[in-house]
Parts: sequence; structure tokens; C-alpha cells
Amino acid sequence: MPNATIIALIPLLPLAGFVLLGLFGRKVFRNSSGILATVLLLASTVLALYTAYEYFFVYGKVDSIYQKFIPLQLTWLEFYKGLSIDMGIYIDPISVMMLVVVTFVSLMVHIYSLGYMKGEERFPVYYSFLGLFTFSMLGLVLASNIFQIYIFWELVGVSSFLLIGYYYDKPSAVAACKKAFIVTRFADLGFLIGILILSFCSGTLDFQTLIQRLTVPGSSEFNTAVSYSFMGVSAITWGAALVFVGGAGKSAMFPLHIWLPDAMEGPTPVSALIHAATMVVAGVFLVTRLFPVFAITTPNTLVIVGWVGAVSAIFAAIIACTQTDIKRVLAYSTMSQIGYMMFALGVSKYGGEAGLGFTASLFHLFTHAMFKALLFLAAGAVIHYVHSNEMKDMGGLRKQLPITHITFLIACLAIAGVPPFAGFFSKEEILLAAYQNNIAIYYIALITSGLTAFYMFRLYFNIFWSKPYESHGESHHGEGGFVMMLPLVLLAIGAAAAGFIPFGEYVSSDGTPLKSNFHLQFSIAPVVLGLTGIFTAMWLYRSQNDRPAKIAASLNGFYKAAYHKFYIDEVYVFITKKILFNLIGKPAAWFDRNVVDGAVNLTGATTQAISVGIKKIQSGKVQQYAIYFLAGVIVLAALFIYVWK
Amino acid sequence: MNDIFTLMKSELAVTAIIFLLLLIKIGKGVRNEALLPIIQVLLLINLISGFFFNKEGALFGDMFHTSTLIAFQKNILNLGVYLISLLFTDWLKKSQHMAEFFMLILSALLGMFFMISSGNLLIFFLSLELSTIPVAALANFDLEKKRSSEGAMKMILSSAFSSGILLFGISLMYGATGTISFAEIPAKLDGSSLQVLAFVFLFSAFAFKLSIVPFHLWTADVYEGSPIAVSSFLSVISKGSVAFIFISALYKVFQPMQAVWYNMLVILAVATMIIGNLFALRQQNIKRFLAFSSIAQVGFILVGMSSSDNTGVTAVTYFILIYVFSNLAAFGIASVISEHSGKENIDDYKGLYKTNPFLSWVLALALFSLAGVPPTAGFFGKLFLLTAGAAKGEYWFITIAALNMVISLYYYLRIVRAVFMDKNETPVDKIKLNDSVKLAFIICGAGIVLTGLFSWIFDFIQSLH
Amino acid sequence: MMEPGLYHILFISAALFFIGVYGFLTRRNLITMLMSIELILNSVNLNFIAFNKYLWPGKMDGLFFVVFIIAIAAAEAAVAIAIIINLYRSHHSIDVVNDEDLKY
Amino acid sequence: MNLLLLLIVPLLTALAVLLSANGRQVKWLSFIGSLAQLALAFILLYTFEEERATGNTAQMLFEQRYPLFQSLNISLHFGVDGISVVMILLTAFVSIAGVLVSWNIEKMTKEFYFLLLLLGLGAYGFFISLDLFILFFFLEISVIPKYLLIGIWGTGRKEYSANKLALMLMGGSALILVGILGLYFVAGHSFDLTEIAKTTIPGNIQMIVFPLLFVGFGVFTALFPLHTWVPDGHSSAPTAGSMFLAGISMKLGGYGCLRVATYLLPEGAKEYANIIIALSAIAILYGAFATMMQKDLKYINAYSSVSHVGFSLLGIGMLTQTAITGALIQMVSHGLMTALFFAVIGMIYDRTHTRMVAEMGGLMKVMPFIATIFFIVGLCSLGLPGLSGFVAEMTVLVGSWQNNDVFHRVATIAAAMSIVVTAVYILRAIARTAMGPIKNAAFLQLKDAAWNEKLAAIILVAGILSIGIAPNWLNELLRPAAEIIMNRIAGK
Repeated sequence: MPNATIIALIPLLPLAGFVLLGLFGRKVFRNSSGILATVLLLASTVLALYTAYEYFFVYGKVDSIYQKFIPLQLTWLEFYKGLSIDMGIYIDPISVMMLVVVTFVSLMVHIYSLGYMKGEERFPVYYSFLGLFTFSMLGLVLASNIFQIYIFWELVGVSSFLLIGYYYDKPSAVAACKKAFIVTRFADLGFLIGILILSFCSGTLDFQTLIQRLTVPGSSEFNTAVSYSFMGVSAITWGAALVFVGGAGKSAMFPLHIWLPDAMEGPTPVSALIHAATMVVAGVFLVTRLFPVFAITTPNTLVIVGWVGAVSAIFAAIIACTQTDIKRVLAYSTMSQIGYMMFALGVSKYGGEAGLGFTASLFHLFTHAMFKALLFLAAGAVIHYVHSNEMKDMGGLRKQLPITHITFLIACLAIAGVPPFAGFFSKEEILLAAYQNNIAIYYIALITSGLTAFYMFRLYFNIFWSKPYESHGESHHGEGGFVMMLPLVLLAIGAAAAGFIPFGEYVSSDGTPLKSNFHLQFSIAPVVLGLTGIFTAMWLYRSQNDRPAKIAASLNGFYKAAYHKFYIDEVYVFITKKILFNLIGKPAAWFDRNVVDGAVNLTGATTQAISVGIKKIQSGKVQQYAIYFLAGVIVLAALFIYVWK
Repeated sequence: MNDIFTLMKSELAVTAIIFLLLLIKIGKGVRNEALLPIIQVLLLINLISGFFFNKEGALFGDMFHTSTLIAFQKNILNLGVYLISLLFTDWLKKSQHMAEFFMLILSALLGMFFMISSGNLLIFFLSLELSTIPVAALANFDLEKKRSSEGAMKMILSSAFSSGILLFGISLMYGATGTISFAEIPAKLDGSSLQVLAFVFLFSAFAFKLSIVPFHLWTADVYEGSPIAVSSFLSVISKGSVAFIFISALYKVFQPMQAVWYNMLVILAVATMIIGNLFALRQQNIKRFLAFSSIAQVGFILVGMSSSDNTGVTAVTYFILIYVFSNLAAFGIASVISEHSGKENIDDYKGLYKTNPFLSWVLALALFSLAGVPPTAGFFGKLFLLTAGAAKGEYWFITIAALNMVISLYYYLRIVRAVFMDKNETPVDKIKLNDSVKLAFIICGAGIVLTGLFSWIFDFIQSLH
Repeated sequence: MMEPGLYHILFISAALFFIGVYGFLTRRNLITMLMSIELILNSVNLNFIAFNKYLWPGKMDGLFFVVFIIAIAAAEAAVAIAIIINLYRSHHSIDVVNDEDLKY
Repeated sequence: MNLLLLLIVPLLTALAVLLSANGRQVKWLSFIGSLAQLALAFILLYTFEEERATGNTAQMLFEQRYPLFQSLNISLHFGVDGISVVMILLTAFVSIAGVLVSWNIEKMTKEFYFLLLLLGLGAYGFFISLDLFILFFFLEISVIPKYLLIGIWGTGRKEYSANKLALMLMGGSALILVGILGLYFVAGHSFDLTEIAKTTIPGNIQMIVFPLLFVGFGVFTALFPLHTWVPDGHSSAPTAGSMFLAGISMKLGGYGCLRVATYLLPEGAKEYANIIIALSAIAILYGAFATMMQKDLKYINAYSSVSHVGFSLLGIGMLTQTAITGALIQMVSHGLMTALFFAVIGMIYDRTHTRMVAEMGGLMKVMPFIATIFFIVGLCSLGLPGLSGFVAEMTVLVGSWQNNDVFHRVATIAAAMSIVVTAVYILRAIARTAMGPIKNAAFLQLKDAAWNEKLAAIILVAGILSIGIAPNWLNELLRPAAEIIMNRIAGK
């Protein structure tokens, strides 16, 4: 059985780091904060690896099926008997896998940051935020309760906000963190309502119970969920779809992706951790958590998931080909890869062989975490060296940054799907799953795969080849020392070798191990496409020439549109500025000041006006007073003699 | 034992003081400065003695009757007069005719006592006149000021006119019932048109004295013209006494016509509150302001009267007790400031708190009490009036009354704002208060705070029935 | 000659009353206004006497009332005239139109 | 515990303050007094829990009754249930924080603290009263101190705001008064809440009295569209004034809406529930949108209060036990949060002498403590888990969702939408004040919070966190009480 204390410690150690550094970072741990946080996280990572080992190889498998365990569950808030938010630990292959990924990448980032962030004024704050994030992310993956996920979901959102806004005096960073938070918040609204719907239908917030109740056709809860409908769509579908909206927001799926490129304003290690490896895949994780429910919905929500993923994948890939900020390229590539994961889920089914897409998706999540984190960290090293994010300031860096160069190349090969690197295997499975279930998505994926190879190598050649590097101002400090290179190397090993893990053995939609069968003839197409992409990039960017410009010119309109990210940002600006602010906010404020408040003031003013208007009654003429007197008597007499008799 | 000396104790005491003053005046033996303390002590004794040996009984073939409740009501008036003697020390000392002032005031008080105790229309009429005519003379007490004379003229003419109407009503009532005794009238009331007409005439006289809209128009002019001491007497004591007799007349004598007077009270209460408040809103002169505010207060008293059980009587009595403290305190402040700086406008009160914190707090307390804000007694007073009035379940009526409290709060706060918040280049100078004035303010302040919190006072009044 | 009945007297007194009221409301001279009030009071007196004689002959209430009204009227007039004299002293006029300083 | 202590301690403190010699004494006396209040509140919580643990399930605990105005059947009837205990805790928290942040008041120190203590006294009295008359007395007692606090120590259009506040609140209490009198006569001449709860009030009377009471109390708690005193009042008030106003006084209204209007008049509540829901859903969204356009920090918080308080009223209108519990949690949460928010704004204003968002920027650099607190309170406001706002809003939403029809659903979704809008305006405010470059070079000289301000902030943050991290203790306190209310509504 899983050991609750050990597992609980995994998220709690980073939390301890957050609290300690948050409260005393300034004074007590001024210089040792990084070390402290890293040590705590190292402990966490070890525990996570231990847990994973124990789960996968010791107690997890019963009757050759990986079991689900809830070793710990505390009532956090009880709404009424039976419906409560619990804080629990949910152990199944997915969460254990995620534990490893999160702690490992986070550890890498912690180590890397020791070098990268050295000398920063708010160094302790940085590490405390990292601690907060790691805690929240771990809490998220361990959640046993749908509301618990929501809670940690928000917390990762806020840690992301804090870390993007780490350079708070930079207006662009401030804008970016705001945007990230608000866009994901908007998506979370969907998530929240989805939770409300699902919990109302099932009468529980607990994952296991919820899935149990909602996936047994014929159970009373299932009947409720199907019978209630709104706009012709059943409650359960609404629920699942809205939950997916939340996931899509966090995972930067089209059209809620706009925050992700801007989020690159944060420190690069943060981008590696949050906006590449862990938080952004939370959407995928969320869908896998509720996968049985998604799978049973009619009309099938998974179709939406699939298409959103596919569109995002190709959409982001196209944009990535045109960007010049290296981190933005990576950001769009992240979006594209998550799109892969999403549509892999979308084309999957629940259980058995049909669940291939499910396994593939998580496999890709796993490998992507390695190589994308690596890409970001390597890019970080480059940026650290060049002090710029722009491609035009780079070129020919392979001499100056040899380790970075090699590791970056490995990562590029991995993401491009060149065998035998990690990405090849996971992509392979995804494409296979897509091919089996939805041929349209398959072709999109194929094209995307080629584009991916192209833009990654465009990046690679632009940074490390292209033109000889001319340094500006000689203040260079080499590649960043051991602490920065160690994570690169470790992650490179991961990126190179992770593909050989028989992932399907461990993680599948229903816990039964899935044999990964390899189809050599099937992999020809993607590999060829990938290589084509690579060579095209090489042809265009290996040394400086005017070919890219010519091609850009020939594609004029389309290129421009892609360069401007298809103007999605402008649409959003229009919606917020013009509609939200000018059409709703302003009138509301005006209405309040003038109509509602005006009514109150008008009451006062009217009273005053009447008061002035009737002052003539008190004319100062004693005879008039007598007339009023007499009139009063007569009116009263008449009233009571004739009217009210 | 129907003993004239016990039953008419208060009246006799007041008469004795009047005669004493008359003798002193004739003898010319005592200077003003020495006279005032004597009067104050006499009035204090009168007040204290008023609490003891009160009995129920009737004299002169039921023309005069008294009870513990009536004695208590009279003592409220005694209290008011005593406070007046303290509060207006500064003004009185300047006056050449202090003895006359008190003689007139006490005569009026005597009239009020008889009025409250009156057992038939004749006594009622006589005492009403006795309580009015001296006050008209008092209103003209500032002989040199034209405004004072004008106020007095308006008062005497209006009240003479109202007496005429009243008498006409009484004569009709006599014609319709054949009696002028309060005890006999109820049995004769059959609701005929003539009786209603007579009742309306009678009612209007009460309304005149109480300044109920639309019979109120003399009030503000007279208050403004008269010396503040007289205005305060008019607004507190005179009104209180009429309210007492009015409520007992309505409840006891005109009980059979309840349907008529209930509706009449409701209509007039609403009109009075609204008009009083609306006029008070924009007043600048503090006396005039207090005049209109007291008209509005009368509206609330009417709400309490519209109940027709003992709670109504208790609530009205209780309210008037509180009203004595609060309104006299307000008038007292106005007088002190007017005497020392000659300022009578609300704008002149700006920045008063800077120079005279004590006066400001007393004023604030008084105004809050008038506005009916807790923890002052005025809150309880008003609330019980409304409680009494709500017994019939007329929600709209009570709602209007309650909303009128909001309007009244607005203008009371205007003064509070001037005193505490507004800035002023030339605020009223620091005023050195005379000890007796200070004592009076402390009594008022204590009364304002404690009358409400000492809930047994209310229960005590209720037990007097 | 016909004996005058109750209604005749009431008619006269009512007329007197309204003449008084009319006078009070229209005369500009303060003394005249005062006199108008006397008219009102006298109409009341008439009323009382008439009621007493015709309706309730066994009682004396009406008659007493009349006596007291006369006395009170005198007192009232005395004070009123004193005030009027005072007014006259201050601005040499007893016209009611001149006494409208206190208003609004 | 003897509940009278809750009145005696503030009263004695207030009197002592009046008699004290100088400003220093006044401050320390007030501080010690409010510390004692806090201690009392905790003792009350403890003894209450103890008593409940012994199995005492009476609706009200520690009941006391002293006759007062016997002839009208009024008595000082005190007692507490979970709701009152929580509200008393809230009052104690806000009181002490209010005393602390006012440490630098120079003008009429004595009067200032006296009025503050009086406000606290009124709130305690209100929350422990079981006699409607006394309850009303304590409700009213707090109006004038508010008026004076704003009018004398306020800023901007203070006289106007003070007037508006006093008059609107008085208007509200006028309606309450009529409602209470109605109940008094229907219940056979009794103001006693527990007595009235036992009588069945005829439906037609409920239809008249309920709106009177609900709207009356609603004015106090900023029921749309009677909320306009809120922005002006809050923005003109001195820091501690705003804190008391928003932190405590607005809760009086919410408490009254629930304890008096809804509890005593269930038929009326059911009849008017939809109107309440509609109004509060509008208030939530409309308040949030109006907040977006505000430029003054205090206005931002004031309008956001309208929006947040809407959640309380929505919860009450939803008439489910969970929603009502949520409404109560929201009251506590909003009380703490908004008090803290105003405290922070006050601190910023004391230093920068501006409240205009546009004139600030980069405060994080010069006053990291204040800016951090600003972050925390902002995040609480936008409902971040781990802070109290989240717990409250979620409870309301889950409770609301139990009503299974389109109208309730739409209202709930509208309310839920506010969490996005809230995020927009809160982040805008934070981003423009705490973050970004420093716009005014003079700001570089500013100092961070002093000890008193830090202590005040920490006390309130502790409150927020204690609810946000472990909400169940609060929930368990409130739920049984809400259940009793629901039982009466359900006619059990």
C-alpha cells in the first residue's frame, strides 16, 4: 500500500520552502535561499521516484491491472452530508508519472536557476514562488477530488502569474502576467461551471465516485445527467465540455492560447518549468482524469477535444515558423505539442487497445516535458549569454556555447521526431492513434510534424549557425557554469532516452498494460516529413542568405498574418477594450453615478425644491394664517360630515 | 379624602409662588441678582414636592379632577419651568422685569395645570385662556424689539381667533348635548353632523395650540420674534400641556367618536410631519428652525395619540418628558450663544466645536435626541410613539412617519455638521458658562441619556394609569 | 308678533360669527380686527344663551359660560391692546400690513 | 460565558477613553480594550464549542434575559448561535485592526477612538441581541458614529458622503422599524426573536413585512440599487472608518436580512426570493463592471464590495442550506478582506497622498510589505483558493446550483462570471499600483509599514488565511445555524 506520509511530503516540502522563504527569505535566508529550496525539492524528487518505483514495481499492480489508491483523504469543506471538498491523495499510474515529471523538471529548474538567477535582488522571492508553484502543481496531480483540482488549478495559475510578473517593474511583464491570469481565469469559469454541473448530477465531488456514478449507464445519477438538457445537449456533455474549456485555457488551446507567448516575459527557467513542462499540460491531465466521463458523453465531447487539439497544433506550428523571438517560437511550439496531446486524447477511446491515444498522449506529455524543458533551459543559456531574445542578435554560437549547442540539438531532434530520440516514439503512437480513428486529424498531425521539424531547426540554425557571432560588450561569463549545465545534460539524457520506456506498460486508460507495438512502415511518412523540414531549414538558415526573405515575400499576406499571430490578440483587445470596458464597464459606471446615485440625489433635491416651493404658505400675514385655519376647519368638517360619514 | 389641599397641591404651590413674587415686586426689596436664586430654589422645591402625596380625586362637582398620572404630567411641566429658570439665567439677569417674567410664566403654568385637570369645558376654556394670554404678553417681553411685538401681536390675534372658533364649537356642542361636563358628554355623543362639526371646531383649537398643520402658521413667527426663553416655554411646556389634555380629551371624552378623530389624527399627523420637516429643511434662524422642527415633533406625537389605549398616553407622556430635556437643551444653547455673541443663525454655529466643546456635545445630544437616534432617550420616545401608533396595523402610516424621521435627521445633522465639521474663520468665542446654566445643561444631558436607558421610567408612567 | 325661536337667534348669531370672521380677515387695522373677534365672541354668547333658553332650560351652564366669555374677552382685549400700543410705539402704525417681517 | 461582557468591555473602554488625559493614553487604552475584545471573542468561541461538544443543541446558547420596558414586553435578551459567534469574532478582528491603523490620528484623537469603540459596541450588541427592539437599538446606534467619523475625519466630499450615508441608512432603518413593529403586533406584543419564531405569521402580513425588513436591512448591506452610499461613504471615510463600515456595519445588514427577515418570515422569503436573486445577481456583475472603470482605489474597493456583498444576498435568496452557509462565510470573508483592503489603501494614501491608481506604480519596490499585503488581499478578493474569498464564493455557488431550474442557474452563472471580471479589475489595480515602474520620484523616499500597521495587517491576514486554508471549522459553526433557518423555511 502507498505510504500516505511519504506521498504527502512530496508536495509539502516545496510548500515548506515557500513558507520559509516567503516569511524569512529577506532576512534569514538572504543567501542560502536557493540552496534551501533546491535541497527541499531534491528530497521531494527522491520521494517521488521512490513512490513511483514502489507503485509501478511493488504494490501497484494487482491482477496485472494498475490499481487506484486513496491513501489519504481529509474533509476540507463539507457543503452538506455527502458533498464535500476533500483534500486527498489519489494514486494511479497517471498521477505517479506526473509526480515524477513535475518534481524532476522542477528540480532541474531549481538547480539551473541557482546559476541563471544569481545576483537577482529578489532571489529568495523567486525561490519561494517556485516552491509555491511546485507545491500547487503536485497538489493538482495528486488531487482525489474534482474541487481539489480546481483549488490547485487556481494556485498554479497564481504562481504562474507571480512568476511571469517576477520582473514587476517591466511593463511588458506586468501586462503579460495579467493577461495570463485573466485568460486562464476566464477558462476556469467554464471549469467551475462544469464542476457544478457534474457534481450536481453525480452528487459527489470525489473523482472515483463521480466516475463510477456517471459511467454506469442505467444508474440514477447517469440518468439524471443524461436526461437534463440545455439547448438540446445533455447535462453530462455540458459538464464535460465546460471542464474541457478550463483545461483548454490552462493548456493554451486555440483560441485561449494568447496568454502563452506573452508569458515568456517571465524568467526563462520559469518558462521551462511552468509554460513548457508542467502547468500547461494540466489541461491534458484534467481530461485524462475525467476521461471515462468524456468518453461516455453523447454527443461525444472528445470530438471537440480532438479538433481543438488538432487546430491548435497546426495553427501554432504555422505561427512558430514566422516568429523571431526565440522564446516565442518555443512557446508556440509548446502550444502545438500540447495540441498533439489533446487530439491524441480526442481520438482515443476508453479502455483496452482503443485507448492507445490516451497512452500516447501521456507518453508525449512525458517526453515533451523532457525535451521542451531542455529547449527552454538551453535557450535560457543562450539568452543569458547574448542578453537578447531576438534571433537577429544571435548566430554562430556553437563555438561559444558547446554544451548548450549539443543539448539543444538533441532536444530539436527529439521534438522533430527523429528516431531514436524520445519524441519519435511518442509522436509515433499519437499518429497511429489518429490514423486509426480520425483520418483528417491524422493528416493535420502529419503536416504539423513536418512544420515542427522545420521551425525547430530554423531556430537551431539561426542560433548556432547562420552568421559568425559578434559580441557586443565583453562581459561574458561563459556558459553559466556547472549548475546551469548539469540540468541541460540530465534533461538531454532524458530527451534522448525516454522514448525507450515501454510507457504503455505502465500508463493506460483503464490501468491494463498496453503493449506498444511498433509499425515500421507506418513511421516512414512522419520521419521523412520531419527530415524534409530539417533540411529545408538547413537550406534556408544554415548560412545567411536572402531565401527566407523571398519566401516570406512570396507568401506575403499569409506570412504577415502568421507573423501577427493571425490577429487573435487584436480580437481580444477589441473584445476587452471595446466591448468589456467601453460597452459594459463604462455604461455601468455611468449608470451608477448618474441614474442610481442620481435617483438618490434627486430625492434630496426634490425635497429641497418642494421645501422652497411651499415657503409662500408662511407668508407672515396673520390674516392669511387665519384663512388657512378656517380652511382647515372647513375641510375637516366637510370631510368628516360628508365623505367619511 | 377629597381634600382641596392635597388634590390641588400643585396649583396651590404655583399660586403661592406667584403671590410671593408679587409681594416681592411690590416691596421692591430684592435685586435681580438675588431674586433669581430664590426663584430657582422655589421652583426646585415645587418640582420636588410635586413627586409626593399625589392622589386621585375630583373637586367642585367634577370640574377639577386629578390623578397620579395627571400629577406626573404636571410635574413634567414643573421640571420644564425649573429648567427654564436655570437655562436662561444670562438673559434673565439682564432683564429689568424678572419678577414679572416669572409671574407671567407661572400664571400660564397655573393655567396649564387647571387645563390638564379640567373636568368640564368651562374650566377648560378658562384655563386655556389663562395659559395663553400671559404668554402673549411674554412674547412681547423684548419691548424695544419690533419683532417681539409683531410676534406677540400675531400670537394674541391668532389665539383670540382660535378661541372664537373654539367657543363656537363649545356652544354647538352644548347645544347638541346639553352639557359641558366631560363626564357627561360621552354618553350624549351620537355622531350627528352637528356634533361632528362641533368636534371639528373644538379640535381645531387644540390643533392651534399644538401647532398642527394647517393651524400651525403662527408658530414659527412667534418663536422667532419672542425672546428665546419664551419660545422654549411655548414649544415645550405649552405644547406639552395641550398634548396632555388633548389626549385625555380624545380618549375619555370623545371616545365614542374615535372613528372620526382617528382618521383626523392620521391625516393631520402626516401633514404635520411632512410640512414641519419641509419647512425646517431650509431655515437659517435657529429659533425658527426649532419652531418648525417642533411642529414636526408634534406630528410624531399625533402618531402616538392615534393609538387609543394606555400605551398611547404613556408614550406621549414619556415622549414629552424627553422632549422637555432635549428641546430645552437646544433652546438653551441657542440662548447662551445668542446672549454672548448675538448670533442666531445656523451658519454662525460653524466651528463651534473648536471653541466650545461642551456646548457642542450638549447640542449634539439634544439634536440626536430630537432626531430619535440611539442611545439618546429621543430614540425610545419616538419609537414608542410609533409603536403605539402601529397598533392599528396601518403600515403606510407608520412607514410615512418613519421616513419622516429620516428627513428630520437630515436637518438636525445640518447643525451637527456646522458645529463639528465645517470650518469657520470667526467662530463663536469661547463662552464662560454660568454655573446654573451649566447645571441645567448637565441635567438635560443626563436626562437625554438616562431617561431612555432607565427603562423603569416608562414602566412607571404606564403604571400610573 | 311672533315670538323669536331658536333658529332665528341661531341665524343671527351665525351671521354675527361670519361678519366677525370676515372682518378679521379683511380689516387692515389691528384694532378693528380685535373688534371683529369681539363680534365672534358675542355670536358665541348669543348661541349659548339661546341654547340654554330653548333647549336646556333647566341648566345654567350656558349662562355661566357667557359671563366668563365676557370676562375673558376683556382680558384678552387688554393684553392685545397693550401689544398693539407697543407696536404703535415702535413704528407708528397699527396697520397689519406693516407687520410682516417674520415670514417664510 | 456571560455575554454582557461583550458590551461592558467596549463600553468601559469607551468611557475610559473619554476620561483619559492625552492621545497616547487614548490609543493604548483603545488598543488594550480591543485586545480584550479579541480575547473575549476567542473565549466565546472556545466556550461555545465546548458547550456544543457537551451535546447542547439548543438554538441559542448562553441566553440571558433582563426585563426592560416591561409594559411593552421588551427585554434585554441575549444569546448566541454559531452565526453570532462568527460575527463577533469578525467584529473583534476588525476592531483591533481599525484601532491599530488609526494610530497616527492627530485630530481629536479622543473623540475618534470613542466613536470607533461605540461602533464596535453597537455591532457586538446587534449580534448578541435576540430581542428585535434591542437589536434595532444597536443597529441604529452605529449610524451616527459613522456619520461623524466620515464627516469629521474624512477626505474629499466628506460632508456629502456622510449625509448620504446617514440618511440612506436611516431610511433603511425606518423600513426595518415598520417591519419590526408589524412583527410585534402579529406575534402578540412580543419583540422576542425566539418567540416570534414560534408563531405562525399569516401569509398576507409576511408579504408586507418581509420586503420592509429585507429592503431595510438591505440598505445596510448595499442591496442593489440602494447601494450608492457605499462608494461615496467608503471613499470619504477615514481608514478605520471604512474598515468598520465595510467590515462590520455592512454585515449588520446581511445578518439582519437573514436572521430577522428570512428566518422569521419564511413565506415572504420564498415569495420574494426571485427578486432578491435577480437584484443580487445584477449587483454582483454590475458592481464588478462598475469597479472596472474606477480610478480611485477606495472606489475600487467600494464597488467591489457591492459586488461581493451581492454574493451574500444571492446566497440568502437561494434558500438552500449550503447557499446560506456560503452567504455567511462570505460575510465574514468580505468583512476581513475589505477591512484589510481599506487598511492597505489607507497605508498607501498616508504615504503617497493619493489614491489615484494612475498616479502610482512600482510600490512593490519602496514598500514591499504593504504591496505584498495588497497582493494578498487582491487575490483574496478575486477568490484565490487558500484565502477566504474562494471558500465563500464556492459555497454560495455550490449551494445556488442546487436549485434546479433555469432562472436560478442563470443567476448562478452570472454570479460565477464575476470571478473573471473581478480578476480583471483587481489585477489592473494591483498591476498599476504595486507593479510597473515608479512614476513619481518622490515615492522613492517612502517608508514601509510601521509596527502598528504591520500588526493590523497580520491580524487580518491571519483571519483570512485561517478561513482560506482550513474552512471547515467556520463551516461547522455556521452550518447548524443555517440548518435551523432552513428548517423553518422548509416548514419543518
